[in-house]
Amino acid sequence: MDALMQFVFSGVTVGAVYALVALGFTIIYNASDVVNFAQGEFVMLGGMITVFAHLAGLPLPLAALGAILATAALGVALNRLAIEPARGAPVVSVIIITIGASILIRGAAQLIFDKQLHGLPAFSGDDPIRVMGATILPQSLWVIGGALAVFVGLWAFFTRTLTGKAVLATSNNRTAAQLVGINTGWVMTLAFGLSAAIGALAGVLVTPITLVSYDVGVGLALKGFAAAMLGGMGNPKGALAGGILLGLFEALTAGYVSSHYKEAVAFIVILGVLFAMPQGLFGRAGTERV
Amino acid sequence: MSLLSVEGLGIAFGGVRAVHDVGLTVAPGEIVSIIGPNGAGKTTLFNMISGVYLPGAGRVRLDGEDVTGMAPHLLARRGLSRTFQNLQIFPAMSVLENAATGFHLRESGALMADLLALPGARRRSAGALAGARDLLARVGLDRAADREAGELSYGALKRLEIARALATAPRLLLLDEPAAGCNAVETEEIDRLIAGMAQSGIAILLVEHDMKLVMRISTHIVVLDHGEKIAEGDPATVSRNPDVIAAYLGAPVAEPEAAHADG
Amino acid sequence: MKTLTTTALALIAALGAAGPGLAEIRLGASLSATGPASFLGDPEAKTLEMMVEALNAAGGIDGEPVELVLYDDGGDPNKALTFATRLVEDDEVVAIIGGSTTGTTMSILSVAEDNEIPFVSLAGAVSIVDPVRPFVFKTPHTDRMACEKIFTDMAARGIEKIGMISGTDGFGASMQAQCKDVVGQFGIEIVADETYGPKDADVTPQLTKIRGTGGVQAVLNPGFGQGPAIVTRNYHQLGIDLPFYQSHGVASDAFIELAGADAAEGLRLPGTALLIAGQLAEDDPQRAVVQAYKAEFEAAYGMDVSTFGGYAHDAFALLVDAISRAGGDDPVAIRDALEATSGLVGTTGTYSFSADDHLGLDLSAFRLLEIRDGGWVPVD
Amino acid sequence: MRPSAKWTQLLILFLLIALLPLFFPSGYYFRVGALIFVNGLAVIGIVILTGYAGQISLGHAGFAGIGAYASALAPGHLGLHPLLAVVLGALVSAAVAWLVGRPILRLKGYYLAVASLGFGILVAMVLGNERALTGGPDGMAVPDPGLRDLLKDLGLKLTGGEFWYWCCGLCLLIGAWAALNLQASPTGRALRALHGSEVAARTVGIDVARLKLQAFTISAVYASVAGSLLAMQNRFITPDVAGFMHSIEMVTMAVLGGVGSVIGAIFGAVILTLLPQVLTVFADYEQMVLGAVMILVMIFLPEGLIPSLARKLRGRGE
Amino acid sequence: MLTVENLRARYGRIEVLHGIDLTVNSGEIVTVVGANGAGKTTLLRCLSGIQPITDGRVVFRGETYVTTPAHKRLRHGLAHSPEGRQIFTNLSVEENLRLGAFLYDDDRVARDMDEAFALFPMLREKRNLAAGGLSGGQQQMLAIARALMGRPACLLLDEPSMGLAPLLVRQIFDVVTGLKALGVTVLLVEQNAFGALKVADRGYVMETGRIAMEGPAEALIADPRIREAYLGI
Repeated sequence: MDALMQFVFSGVTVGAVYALVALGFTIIYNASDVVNFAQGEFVMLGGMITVFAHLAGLPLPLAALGAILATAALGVALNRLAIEPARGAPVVSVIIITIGASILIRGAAQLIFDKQLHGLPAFSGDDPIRVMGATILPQSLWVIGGALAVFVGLWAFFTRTLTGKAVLATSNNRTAAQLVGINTGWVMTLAFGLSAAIGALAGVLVTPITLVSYDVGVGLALKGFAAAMLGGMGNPKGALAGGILLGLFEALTAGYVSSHYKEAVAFIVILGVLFAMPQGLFGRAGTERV
Repeated sequence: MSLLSVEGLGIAFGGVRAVHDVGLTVAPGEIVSIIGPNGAGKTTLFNMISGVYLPGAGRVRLDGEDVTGMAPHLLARRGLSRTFQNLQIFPAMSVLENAATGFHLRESGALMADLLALPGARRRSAGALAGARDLLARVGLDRAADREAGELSYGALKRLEIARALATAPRLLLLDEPAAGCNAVETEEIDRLIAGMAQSGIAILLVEHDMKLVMRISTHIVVLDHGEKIAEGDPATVSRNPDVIAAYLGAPVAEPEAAHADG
Repeated sequence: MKTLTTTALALIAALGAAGPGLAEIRLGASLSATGPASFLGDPEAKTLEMMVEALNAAGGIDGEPVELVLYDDGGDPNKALTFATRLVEDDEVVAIIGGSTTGTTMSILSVAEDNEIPFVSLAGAVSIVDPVRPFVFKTPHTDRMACEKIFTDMAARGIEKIGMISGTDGFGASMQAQCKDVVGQFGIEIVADETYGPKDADVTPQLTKIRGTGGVQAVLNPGFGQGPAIVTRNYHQLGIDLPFYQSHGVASDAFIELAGADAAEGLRLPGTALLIAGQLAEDDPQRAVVQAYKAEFEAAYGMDVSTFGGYAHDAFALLVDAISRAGGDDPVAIRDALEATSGLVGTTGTYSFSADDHLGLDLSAFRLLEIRDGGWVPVD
Repeated sequence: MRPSAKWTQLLILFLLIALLPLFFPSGYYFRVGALIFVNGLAVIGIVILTGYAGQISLGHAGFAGIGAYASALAPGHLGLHPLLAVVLGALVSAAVAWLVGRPILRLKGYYLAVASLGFGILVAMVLGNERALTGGPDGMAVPDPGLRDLLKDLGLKLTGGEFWYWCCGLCLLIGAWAALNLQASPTGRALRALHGSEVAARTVGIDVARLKLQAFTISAVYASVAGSLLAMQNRFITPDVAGFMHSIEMVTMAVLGGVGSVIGAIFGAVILTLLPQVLTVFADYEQMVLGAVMILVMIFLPEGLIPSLARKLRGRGE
Repeated sequence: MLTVENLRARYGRIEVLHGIDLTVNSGEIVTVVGANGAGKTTLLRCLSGIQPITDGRVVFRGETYVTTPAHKRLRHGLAHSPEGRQIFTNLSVEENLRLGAFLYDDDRVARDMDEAFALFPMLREKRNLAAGGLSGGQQQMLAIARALMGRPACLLLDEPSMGLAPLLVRQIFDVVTGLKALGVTVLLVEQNAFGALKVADRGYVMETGRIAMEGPAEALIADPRIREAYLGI
């Protein structure tokens, strides 16, 4: 029982990391149907910029804020320079563009920063919290809280604000969105800025746990992508659920089956879900018109 | 003896009845036209007959066999082919290759033979291309054979779709607005083409907005409005039917009455 | 297309031919300066560049300058093989340093053997020098030696049953296998054997499982990169108070910082003299070499030295020594001189090669260190 | 495609392979050439899958891994001759492709991308985990096929680099020939048709599911043979050969060069194989250059370098 | 109020509008009728700015539009209710309406919404349902109501009667007439020629990308050529 609790804590912690990355995917996907494979680099930048700004003497909160803003600006630039000019390109081309962007950002990061691992001090200390015989670190609560906060924030943004609805409207029907006066170009800018900011926030929150180096982005992007697809791409609920489920699969497999194949089990589950429910757990079914 | 017989066909999308209880028959050599205002359900009806949509109700029989909801490629094997309202050509292929895909059922075979360009594969390919060339000549596109299909005009593409459909050696051909977007000359060519196909014994089911064309070549006309059959008969009968005129032009005589939305 | 290709080829040729034309002695290196093994390759490349510059400033080897041709294989064995070919065939180097990882080393190794070019690897696997290949040498201790060093200490503490948690990266997996291979000789039994991915954020399930396995008296974590830091923190988080061992893969000051001094307190690992440079006894043979390298490196790059940079330091020192003794740039002569190396003091240990030993270190080169109050302290 | 175009492309390819060695200043260039040919071969598989049939795979390196490890394992464990090991690898790849392709190819777009990605990662994971068999992440040695000795017995003395240059060059020619055959064949037309419009393809009688599966299987065989060739000439392999980055590399080569054209895709392999070799002096910037090239080509030459340039040369771009 | 001069547009390589000239005066209802594929919808898309034009220009209330984006044209008062009821199917009826007034955030939005509900009482009943679940006629009403939320001076209305039952068609045309009373100028594109011409002041007949006839609505209704063009008799 203690062990189960520990596995669940671990799964939820790791799952919250995945969920944060997956949530970053949803906004861009909602606004433009683009899956941005550079999302993981946003997370990396959030961590790296914070670390280096902190090392340069900025207080941690200020360093984190700067990192989030700088990453958001980069997200906007990515949209303007690489995504907008290729509008209407087939999925393969968009995949290549965003993977190219991810390679470019990673290459720049290793030059601008370094190739070392870095950490950040945990926000509320390192003393484990004991619950029902299992332990969890305060920073894990920050990450889980962050994922929930981003989820609630996105949920409120999409359902409670006109701007959020404009993003949904743009993805639902771009032409109609233009016709009600939505500047769809601006919606794209907003979506990329916001996605990048969420990615960077994720980076700030998880760095005290996972550490950060210039190359952490790929792994996070793959897991986040898988989590988002598992939940159903574009749906904040799906991103959160997909992330947590993926984390739990891994932790429970490691705990009860074999740590050797925990990621394999996670991917097999994802493949299984996609075969049974091709739109993911919470995705919408699309109809093909001719 | 009818080749195609449709009974009580219907489908609903999200609770909205798109087509309801439509029946019709087409015999070899006949040209049956389906007309009706935009949104009347003509294309939806086509999609159900050709296996693109699974009908919610009713039966489709081809030569007596129940083919309701059968996959399109299996229908093609049984002699049913079609064209599309919003063109479905293969834009990156040449005009000739587009037409040659229609020979898939007859000319495609062993994958390995195709990879290794064995004599059999070359012969089949050459056969398809030669056949495609003949068909392009028949629809007046022989001179465009080597151009990329994406470069053709709208009217030419319509004819290309017909050539491709003919290549499957259909017994029943569904033509969805073959003359839309065509100028008068092109329309006349299509007119002749359709008549010629019917003469050769192909059963033709036609959706078309160009009423001159429809009235001229149809043996039988079915009128749809709001997904239901409101009239049918020969062209003369149908064109005098006041319901048809009202459905098409709006009611020129009826006074607008105060009415409430009932959904 | 043809013109483009020839232009590209011409460009390669031009770039290859560029560089100081005076150089008489060309040394080649293929390292993983970027990619997943970059924290091995990066300090290694920096070390080599620093040492070549210093050597040439001091007049080179017997008055002849040394040119270093350095390629970044990104940790990809396929690229490493191509660069090795290029070093031998195109750059015509007299010796090769490199292979930051076992995979890249195994690729370079075949080229060196085929072309009879001496090759000093910086990777850990015992299979690089066992069986002995005439032209292949290496500077780091083997994984097997690290295991032996650890198990010796465990046995001395009366530990008989242990749990292992290994990284699934090359380093962790290789050491895991070697440790399982030799553990029996020490009367120790591995009763729990878990792994984690190189980028895992949390390993408490694996550690919980180990803790729950009956009779575990100590835990060993072979691995490098961020994994061991996370394992160490999770170990602390779960409050496991069994003796905890890490591998030489994390022997650097940065590790203590990343894992947190609290969490790392008391853990032991086999390391090199480099980590305790300041604490080395006056009469320690390695004291001068280690302190000089540490001072130079930290002054040049403003970052801490690492054990891995030390491997490159030793490889370069070995080659310079051998070239000097060979009295020329004939690769076979250099190889012969290398094999005759005796008592060369490096940062890792004191090297003495022979026809049937191309590693040249023994267990004494490893020092068992313990982390106390955020610093390294020798145990023995 | 006219038959003459097919032979022109093959002739250009043949001449390049045959004549370039005249300009090679050292044996290293044979190595680079052989790598280009191996990558070219793998990329032709992507042309068939993505260029012809319009399906995405982000896990194709998985098949290269199967081919590579078949070459490494079969001679030792099954006593197969290395050449037969290549065939065995191809057969295993084809069988695996046939099995996983059925469910995977029902998905579209990003869902297909993530499913294929998952497949590739699974293969890489198995290769990394099954240490007893594969040597784990550190990799394993591959037995020498002994063909050079055979040639030596026949009186042909070639260096290793030269041998693999000609061997891979020949394989590339055969692969390109088969792919060009396929393009012009009824099956190839059907593949390209379903790419253009699945619904129209169905109405001319094309069994879309079956054809996608055929394309997936053929392309898996290409990747598998390329993996085997790479393994045999490197004589050492690691699970990286099946890794995500290798899958991405294959797709990128194809798309950069022009995924709809065999020659274009091979040219993409040329560029991406040469890039790290040309950039060694600027190794720090290699990643940035690669990323920038990927983005710029997709924006400005969306069909890939060769087809886009060809179109511009023909002056039909308006 | 709205003047179109020599407007040309193309889809890919094919030109679909070959130089259109037309005028809509303030307070008028003008209709463009014509067979399927004549280019009516393309014309409206060019006017509202969601389809680029290749030649010619659009002048609306003194402003000349060539590449002006749609949201700027809407701000000047030119709204477009597109063909095929392009509503936001995943959003609720109320959200659709609120987005119609995307450019505004003032008290009038609520008043406008009340007015829209008064005009189409059915929408008020279904305000919290997903718009995709509405019937065809209800969706068309929502599309018109949404366009009205944008406070148009001139409304471009594309095929509002398409696919609707006769009762609904009549109601839609009543609404169009009502718009005139509200002071909204309307450019109505219709296939239902007689219905459209009955409510319009003036009309244009389009054939394959060109204006074939124009004149006062009553004159066009009486013109036998229209009946011929549509029914082929």
